[in-house]
Amino acid sequence: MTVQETPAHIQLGMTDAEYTDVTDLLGREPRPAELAMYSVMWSEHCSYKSSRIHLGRFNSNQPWVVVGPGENAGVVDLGDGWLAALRIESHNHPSFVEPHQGAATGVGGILRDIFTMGARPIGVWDAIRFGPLEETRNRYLLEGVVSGIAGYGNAVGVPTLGGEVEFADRFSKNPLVNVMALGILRQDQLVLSAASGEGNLAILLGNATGKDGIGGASILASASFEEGDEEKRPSVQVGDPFEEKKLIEACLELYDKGLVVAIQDLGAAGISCATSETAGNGGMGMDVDIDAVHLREPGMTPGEILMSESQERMLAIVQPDNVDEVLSIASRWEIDASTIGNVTAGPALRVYSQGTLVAEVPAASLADDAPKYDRPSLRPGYLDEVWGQEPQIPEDLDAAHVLGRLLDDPAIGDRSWISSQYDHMLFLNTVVEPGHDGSLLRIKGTAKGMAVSTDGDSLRTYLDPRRGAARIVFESALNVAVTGARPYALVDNLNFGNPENPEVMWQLIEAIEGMAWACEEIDVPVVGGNVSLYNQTDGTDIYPAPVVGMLGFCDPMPDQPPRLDRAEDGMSIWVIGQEPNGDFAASAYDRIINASLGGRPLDVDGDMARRVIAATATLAYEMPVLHDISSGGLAVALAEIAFKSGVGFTLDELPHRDLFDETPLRVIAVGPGHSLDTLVPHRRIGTFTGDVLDFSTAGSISLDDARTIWSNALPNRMH
Amino acid sequence: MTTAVIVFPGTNCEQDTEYALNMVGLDAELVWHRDTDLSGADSVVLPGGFAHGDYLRTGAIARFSPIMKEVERLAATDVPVLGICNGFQVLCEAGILGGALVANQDLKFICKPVTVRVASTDSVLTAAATVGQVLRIPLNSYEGNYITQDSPLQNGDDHVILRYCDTDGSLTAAANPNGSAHAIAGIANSRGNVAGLMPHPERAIESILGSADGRVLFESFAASVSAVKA
Amino acid sequence: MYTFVIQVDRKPGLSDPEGATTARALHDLGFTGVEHVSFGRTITIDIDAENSHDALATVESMCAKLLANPVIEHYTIDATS
Amino acid sequence: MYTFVIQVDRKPGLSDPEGATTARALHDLGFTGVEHVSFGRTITIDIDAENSHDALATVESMCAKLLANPVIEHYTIDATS
Ligand SMILES: Nc1ncnc2c1ncn2[C@@H]1O[C@H](COP(=O)(O)OP(=O)(O)O)[C@@H](O)[C@H]1O
Ligand SMILES: [Mg+2]
Repeated sequence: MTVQETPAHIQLGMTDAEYTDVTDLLGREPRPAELAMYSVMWSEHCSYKSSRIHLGRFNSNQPWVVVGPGENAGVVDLGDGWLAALRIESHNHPSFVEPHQGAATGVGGILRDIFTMGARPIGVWDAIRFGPLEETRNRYLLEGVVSGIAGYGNAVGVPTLGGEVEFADRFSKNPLVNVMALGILRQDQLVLSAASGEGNLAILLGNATGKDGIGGASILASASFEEGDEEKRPSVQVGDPFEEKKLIEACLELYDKGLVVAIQDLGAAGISCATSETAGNGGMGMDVDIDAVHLREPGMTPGEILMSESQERMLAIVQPDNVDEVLSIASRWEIDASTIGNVTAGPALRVYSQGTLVAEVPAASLADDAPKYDRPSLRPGYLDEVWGQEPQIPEDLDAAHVLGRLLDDPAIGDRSWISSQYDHMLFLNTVVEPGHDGSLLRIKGTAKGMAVSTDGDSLRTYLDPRRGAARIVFESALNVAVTGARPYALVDNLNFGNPENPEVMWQLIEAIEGMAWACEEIDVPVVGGNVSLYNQTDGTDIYPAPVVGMLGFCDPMPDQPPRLDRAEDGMSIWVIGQEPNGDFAASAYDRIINASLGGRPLDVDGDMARRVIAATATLAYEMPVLHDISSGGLAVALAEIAFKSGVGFTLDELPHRDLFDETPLRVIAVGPGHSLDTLVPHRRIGTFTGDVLDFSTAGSISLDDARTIWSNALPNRMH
Repeated sequence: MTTAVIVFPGTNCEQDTEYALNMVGLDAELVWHRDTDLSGADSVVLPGGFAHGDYLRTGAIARFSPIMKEVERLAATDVPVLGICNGFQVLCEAGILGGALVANQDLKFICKPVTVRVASTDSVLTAAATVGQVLRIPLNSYEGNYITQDSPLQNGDDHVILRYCDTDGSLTAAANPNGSAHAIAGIANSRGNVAGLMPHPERAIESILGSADGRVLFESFAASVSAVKA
Repeated sequence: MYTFVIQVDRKPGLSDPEGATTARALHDLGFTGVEHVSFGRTITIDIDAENSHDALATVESMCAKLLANPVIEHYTIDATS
Repeated sequence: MYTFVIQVDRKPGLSDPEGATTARALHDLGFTGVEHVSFGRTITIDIDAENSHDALATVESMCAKLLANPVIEHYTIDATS
């Protein structure tokens, strides 16, 4: 078929059935601009049509939740009038097409979600996944993504405070770039996106509109991306952190002065999305004059202007009396503004160009009437096969050798090659910086602290989506608990393959179940999330990669929060929580030493999880060092403490396999004295001392040698 | 009288700088770059950030902001003037300090604590420190690589006040994070009233943030302000 | 030895924040009449090779591999005497 | 309307981290024979003026004032048709 013969809706990525829905809804054939609007708003990326019916499984009911899923960001109450806003987003496909700009605009987008709520963004976290670094293209992607996050985040003036990184073959042609952002605000600054008040005006603030990423959301993020598929490549969006910085300051001033009724950022589907959502959410309509939009390039069609995904733009709903003041604040911050519409009684969103009507649709229909699919799901055939391949772990191990190999892994070795490219200190809040477990931030002027950890584990989730996803939640909970924070709210990013593959749907549904269950076990509300599907290239789906961003909260914050660099000569080492139980499925040992992936991850006891997490957060007020045991097991976790503290250790004799076992819900505690006061099971296993990592009968390695391997793992590969 | 903290569009360390100035007893006031009057200021700080997005050249556009006429006027008197990171870059572009700052040698942004050695106490920034003192202060820049045409400094009358060093104070190539000529981390003009440095002393103002070594620099600045007033 | 100058420019239609900001700065400085400002870079390479043909082929491959980003930039190669 | 291309280069003798790093990267990628790499930038300006003489004078003044840093850079201006 030639392009001319392909119906417009198919070219825009819409099915025939969806097209029929549009004609039924309008009672007529859609105009071109209308079709463009529905095609993008009803795309997977904007409408969550394949996942929406399953997302209801997440529970967001806790008394401290102020805004749950549905708005631009979730908001929780921190007491004394303080609120925190958090959100996570993916920019996977754009980052494959152009890693630097793709990642940069991902940061820009997530920040807008935060300051749209009235909050000042104070932190970004990046959760990123690539193919093996042995391939040039993957190094290029990592380099570009990190420089993009750094280039945008640093310049916009929001610190990037941590993240995580994973490498696996199935991400080679489909890297994952998820970014989470956190903001804080005072209660009275909260702004929502529902436009109200007939006659109020819609003011477009920020960048001029150009032909950026037209159809990007629907086409890039909602269909499989074949390499070399030039047709689907939208023009790349270029981020402008300087414009965004001015926009943040201008918007915060507008909120401060109470000048906006509602506000919405422009993301996917640009003006059509922002106008229809503000109007639809408020039960209103809107008349939009497309000619009033300030443009970057001449000759754009109304459809292009409506769909453009130009970055760094916001739509504010303002009372007529306040328009002059809004425009003067915009001009003081040196950003452009134009009045492009007015709120009507509704329900229609009407768009005019040169005096003619180019679109008239029920405003709410773009969001509310989007299709919802209950796609078929099927338990994947690979499961029985991989469960049968139990990891082979010898009884006797040369710990020095094994540890050396693990420390040389780029996902286990020192990741400061990444985090030192990010400003992680701005605002003087960073009490525990990247390089520990969760990062800990103080809230100046209060005794409160917030901790954040992002976590994912695609291999374990592949082996058992439900258990793998649940364990991610518990791990991130422990990562914040070691700072003294109690797990308080979670955002999730569900990165999966093609939902039209029933096995992928099964992975998705199981993962949601595992995460939702784990969150309930530890009373953590899910306040927001993002779904990224169609992550596959050339027909292979990625490993299922749900990612969580956990916010922890403490009040008061410990005076001296645990840090990995606070171990001292003579301090005792305890392990608290579960006993090691032979959990090697998707372990670093199996992946690196055996070069295999098999077995079934252990299930987690919810009651034990609750107890260990609570005990850990309590111990954080007295112990100098707390570190959860995760990838690489006890040996890697102890080595990390040794490297940061500059002191070696001597362990009692332990079964060698226990050194690399990845049984969850275990935490290392280090401190003076010989007894530990805690209600959960614990065991003293050794002492920090000397300059050797001494594993008793399993062997030893000098601190310096081990640290050299660990420090060079990533830089050597990136050179 | 207050310390004027100049805010350009894209500046982002103004609040952190204000916080540090307050900690040493100075009364900071944020001044927008389009203002034209610094008559109420007894000292001036140009904080870090990305003025005008660092587009064109870092500091290039900011130096023409209306407020810079006032900064130049005060710099020519005894008034203490300090540029931190981007502020240092602006002072160099404006020709108030010599040399220029270009991309780090490995073309990567660097955010990490570094150690610097006090080379001279002859400046508003180092007066209360001692020569040879080693301070642990975070660096946070992409264009922190100091270059000058002549050795050791472009303006014969500027002098080095801080150099990158290792933890025991030795100047080694490995301890020079960005490739700066002569390991220069900070300089001052001949009279010492204008100083600029790439590291961020305001980020090393409290031990809970990892280091309080930046405090002696702010204390120097505060003492210099009082000395001029007296 | 052969010398090549590679001119790398951003593809038209992409936004160019640096150009736009510089245009604004020129305007603020009182320069009138500025319609458009855009940025590009030049990379000058001195290279040893058997002959000019080989040298050019190498530089072409450098551009494709490293020196330009084909997704957002295009480039031209000039041989200088 | 007149168009000018301004070529801005680092003064010789001053360090050029972009050039040095690129030379290293080319070498790492297996390109041999690279003797020297240097970076410059071009600024293309479209400007309205009474005549080409005025336009050039304006662009010269832009360069002297803003577009190049005389401490470390020199520039040349080319008028294009
Ligand atoms: N992509 C990244 N960006 C920034 N920091 C990172 C990144 N990857 C890892 N880190 C930092 O390295 C530290 C260790 O990460 P990780 O091993 O994932 O922690 P954990 O096992 O406790 O979840 C964390 O502090 C994390 O923030
Ligand atoms: Mg951890």
